[in-house]
Amino acid sequence: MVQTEGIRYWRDMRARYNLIGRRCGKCSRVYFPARSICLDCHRHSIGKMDPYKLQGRGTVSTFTIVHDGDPRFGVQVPYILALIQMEEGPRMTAQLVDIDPPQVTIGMRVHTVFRKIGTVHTEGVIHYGYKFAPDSMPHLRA
Amino acid sequence: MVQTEGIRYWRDMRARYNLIGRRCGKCSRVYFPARSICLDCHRHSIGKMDPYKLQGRGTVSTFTIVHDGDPRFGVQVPYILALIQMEEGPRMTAQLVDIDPPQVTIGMRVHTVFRKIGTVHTEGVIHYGYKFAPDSMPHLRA
Amino acid sequence: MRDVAIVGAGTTKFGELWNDSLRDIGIQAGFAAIQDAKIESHDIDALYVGNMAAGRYIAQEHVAALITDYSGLSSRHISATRVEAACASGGVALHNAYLAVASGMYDTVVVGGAEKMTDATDAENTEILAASADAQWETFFGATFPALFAMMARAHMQEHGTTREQMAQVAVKNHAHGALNPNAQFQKEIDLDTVLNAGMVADPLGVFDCSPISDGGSALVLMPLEKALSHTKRPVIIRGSTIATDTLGLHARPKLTSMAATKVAGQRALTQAKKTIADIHLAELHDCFTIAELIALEDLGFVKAGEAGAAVAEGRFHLKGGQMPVNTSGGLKARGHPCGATGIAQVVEAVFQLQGRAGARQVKGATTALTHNVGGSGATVTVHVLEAT
Amino acid sequence: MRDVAIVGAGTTKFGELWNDSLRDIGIQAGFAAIQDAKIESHDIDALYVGNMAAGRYIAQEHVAALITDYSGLSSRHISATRVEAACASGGVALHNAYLAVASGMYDTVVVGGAEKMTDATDAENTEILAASADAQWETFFGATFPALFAMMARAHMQEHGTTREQMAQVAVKNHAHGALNPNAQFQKEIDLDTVLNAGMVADPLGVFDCSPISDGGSALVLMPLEKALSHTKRPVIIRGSTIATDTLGLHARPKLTSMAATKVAGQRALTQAKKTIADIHLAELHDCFTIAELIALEDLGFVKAGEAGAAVAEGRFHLKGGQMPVNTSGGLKARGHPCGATGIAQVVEAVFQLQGRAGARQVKGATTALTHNVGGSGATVTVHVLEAT
Ligand SMILES: [Zn+2]
Ligand SMILES: [Zn+2]
Repeated sequence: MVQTEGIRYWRDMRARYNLIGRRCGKCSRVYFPARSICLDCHRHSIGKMDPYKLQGRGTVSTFTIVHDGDPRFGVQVPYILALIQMEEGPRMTAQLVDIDPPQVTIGMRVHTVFRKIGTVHTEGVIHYGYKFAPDSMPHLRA
Repeated sequence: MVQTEGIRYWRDMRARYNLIGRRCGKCSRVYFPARSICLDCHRHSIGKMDPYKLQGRGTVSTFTIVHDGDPRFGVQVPYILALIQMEEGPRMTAQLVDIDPPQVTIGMRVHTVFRKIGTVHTEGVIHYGYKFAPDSMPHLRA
Repeated sequence: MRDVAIVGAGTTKFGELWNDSLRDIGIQAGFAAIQDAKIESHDIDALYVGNMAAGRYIAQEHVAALITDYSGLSSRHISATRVEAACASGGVALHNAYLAVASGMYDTVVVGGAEKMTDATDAENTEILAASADAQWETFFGATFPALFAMMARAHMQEHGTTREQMAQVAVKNHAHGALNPNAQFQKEIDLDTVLNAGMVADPLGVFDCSPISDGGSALVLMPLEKALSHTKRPVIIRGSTIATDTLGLHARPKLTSMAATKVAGQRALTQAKKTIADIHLAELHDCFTIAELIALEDLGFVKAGEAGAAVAEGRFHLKGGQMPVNTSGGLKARGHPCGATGIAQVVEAVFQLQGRAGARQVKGATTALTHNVGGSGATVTVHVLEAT
Repeated sequence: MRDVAIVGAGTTKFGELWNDSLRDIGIQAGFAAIQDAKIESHDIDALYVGNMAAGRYIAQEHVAALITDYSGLSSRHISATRVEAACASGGVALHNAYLAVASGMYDTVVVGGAEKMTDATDAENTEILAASADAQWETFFGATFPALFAMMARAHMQEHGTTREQMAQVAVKNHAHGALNPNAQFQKEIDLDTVLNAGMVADPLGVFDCSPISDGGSALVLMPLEKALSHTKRPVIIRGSTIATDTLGLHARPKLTSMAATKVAGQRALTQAKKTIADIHLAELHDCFTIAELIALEDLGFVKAGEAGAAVAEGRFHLKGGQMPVNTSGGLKARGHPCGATGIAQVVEAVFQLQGRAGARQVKGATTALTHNVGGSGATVTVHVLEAT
């Protein structure tokens, strides 16, 4: 039984822990996750895609409440998944926490929090990374 | 983690347990595993590929001693894998048992024995099927 | 480029095909198309197979060789290619089979799609389907396939005022069509309340907004048009065949309420076919989720952006009384969605319609059809424009 | 059909690329070829990707869209196709890219192959590679990939008197060549005893009879010949491009000491190229195991059946002093064998040779080359015949 799911994620660990994307040195467009080639500048951007740390602030572009989850990560359903429009430009896929589903609205301001993402159940590896919490709400959970 | 390895094999269980292949009603060529279309008669064979039970006797066409096994089935290495030329015409891939590797020769006569094939370790399902033992040797193991 | 035509089409029933393995399904589909085309094995030069994930479903890669072998074609050592593009595997296989004939290298090409999904559990299917999205930056963070389309749905509701009821009408329509299709997985009409009251999968998409897990296979036989005309009474001409791509991750696209790849693939296919959208008499669109059909209707230009929900609710795309029937086969929703087969099954339906043999589903006088097949959340889209002779 | 030429070729280093993911490898290979071709992103019409098993290695399907996206080509919505044919995925991708250009539909096509294998354990690799054989009737009964070739080797020894030493000479030769290739996984010569004394994997094949587990990617840029001639000084023409299939299971083939698919693909490619085997100046053959190179030499007609072992031992296929060098790159054995990349990497080597830029490995005056890529135990074989301009 192939159990490689846990293996490859370490390559992105630093980017995931510290929100490190890239900025195109030619047009200044910011990417997260990192890209080595700018979608606008193509070959002219190669070698100029510098690491760029996002501040972790943005707004909800859209969201869903997931009732049937991916079994790999042992996440409790239902959970809120959203696309977050970051202030620096890119959009990110992440879970929303510290808020109840009925309170979520498109456009609401959110910021990153560092949390457990899930466990690869065949290996017991625990993965960490960013989720987002609402700016206006008190942090209900640690 | 996808664990489907155990699921599909039941479809072939009867064929595997009872050596049921097919015989082309047009040219009499025998196939194992079963085919619904004869490689020689093509569309003229469709609907005429009747079930056909092999007697389980044949000779070793070639063989190998496997030292690095497929991890799924929990087979103890080394084991002997062979292609067996059956009396009825088809050739089969199977393990040789009740014989030590140095005693195996191409051309030796063998017959089927019903054995455990392996265990799908994520599910604990035990699969059974045919292996081959030499005609001339006493059955050393049950 | 040589003009290319379809001279045979066939399909298995879709649904839970309990007794059949992937190889059984692939052979049955291919044989149905070959019989329909009235050709012999020795006429076949090449085989194309669309399949999404046999490696994960049944630990079997090398699927084109497998189907070739069990179809009895290995003794002729024909060329065989397996293509994978998530749920667009079938459409991408057809595009490449089309190029293979158009190039002049091969004269008779069989192209099929097949998937065997019901051996896996629901949870395993969720995981396998998620592999069509970005495993590292979407799936890892909890994105499932329904979740991605649910986020598009909510954005569409926000931007255009699309309602849950309007989305649900897509399901009602396609089940009504599926009830007329003897090969459909679901052959029963459903009402609006059934869709609205079903359990949620990814809010706002409920169980009846989602296409099912299915087994099935479909196949076509292609020839150069000139040869097809002397071989068959009513070949169907492939006037346009295109693939367009977009970012793998939904988050990386400027717009969430539209698929750029659908727009581009559609425009390119119409241009190639020298047609406009007004020339299309019927369409098979990729309704993996109800919202997907609405977005496709808008992106292809059948309606303006934001108007698909109301148009479907008005009945414009119904077989009965509609102006331009969509998914007469039942669509992915009711016909079923064995991923690798879907792009081919859509064309099989179009061929039956354009040849006037769609039975109770027949669209009278249809001569031009469009098919639209999506991989992932829109990273691969194929469009085919088909015309009767 | 339009004549098709190669105007750019590039590759990553092969081996354990610890820091690089599949998407990194794919981009690097593609970019190397694009740079070599001196084209811009906006010139590219379509991308073909050969990949065997990303679905199982990294839970990621839809690989063509992934590579397109991260290469920055999604913003142009180009056509993209992933092809899978086990270890022949690269060769089959090239054949389809060739048809795409030959057809007249696309003018500039990038075709790459990539695989990321070293993230998986050896046992996982054994299992994933076994998915290229018949999962139900070979793998289930204990067949591994080395075991299938070991059984061919023993049959060859029995029928032709081929010896373990002769097989081992293939490894010695290819490591000697690999030592001259800065992109090879192994760049060190080995001696005969090293091969003979290595641990057994599947008797009579030892560790040094087997190609390694590798990461790597390779890519080519194709254009119609006419355009290529005005774009590039020395394009390499694809004179022959073929795929042939055989039964998926080794047990179902009449002969165990020969691959019918190699014979057929080779003959068809030479016929298409209007060449004979005597016209070939160098070849890259699929030496996934040492016995495979011997069988390929015989099936392609470089030597008569049963004579390859002695011919290799005599040095006929060595770069230094041989008449017709085989696997100057080091072959799968020493260059490495990232499955999806191999069929493309072979052609990259041929292009470098035919353009006179193979450095220390240069075969002087070579104008015609042949490449041979095998999927599974011989169920898919592709052959390409290439000619310098
Ligand atoms: Zn830029
Ligand atoms: Zn027969």
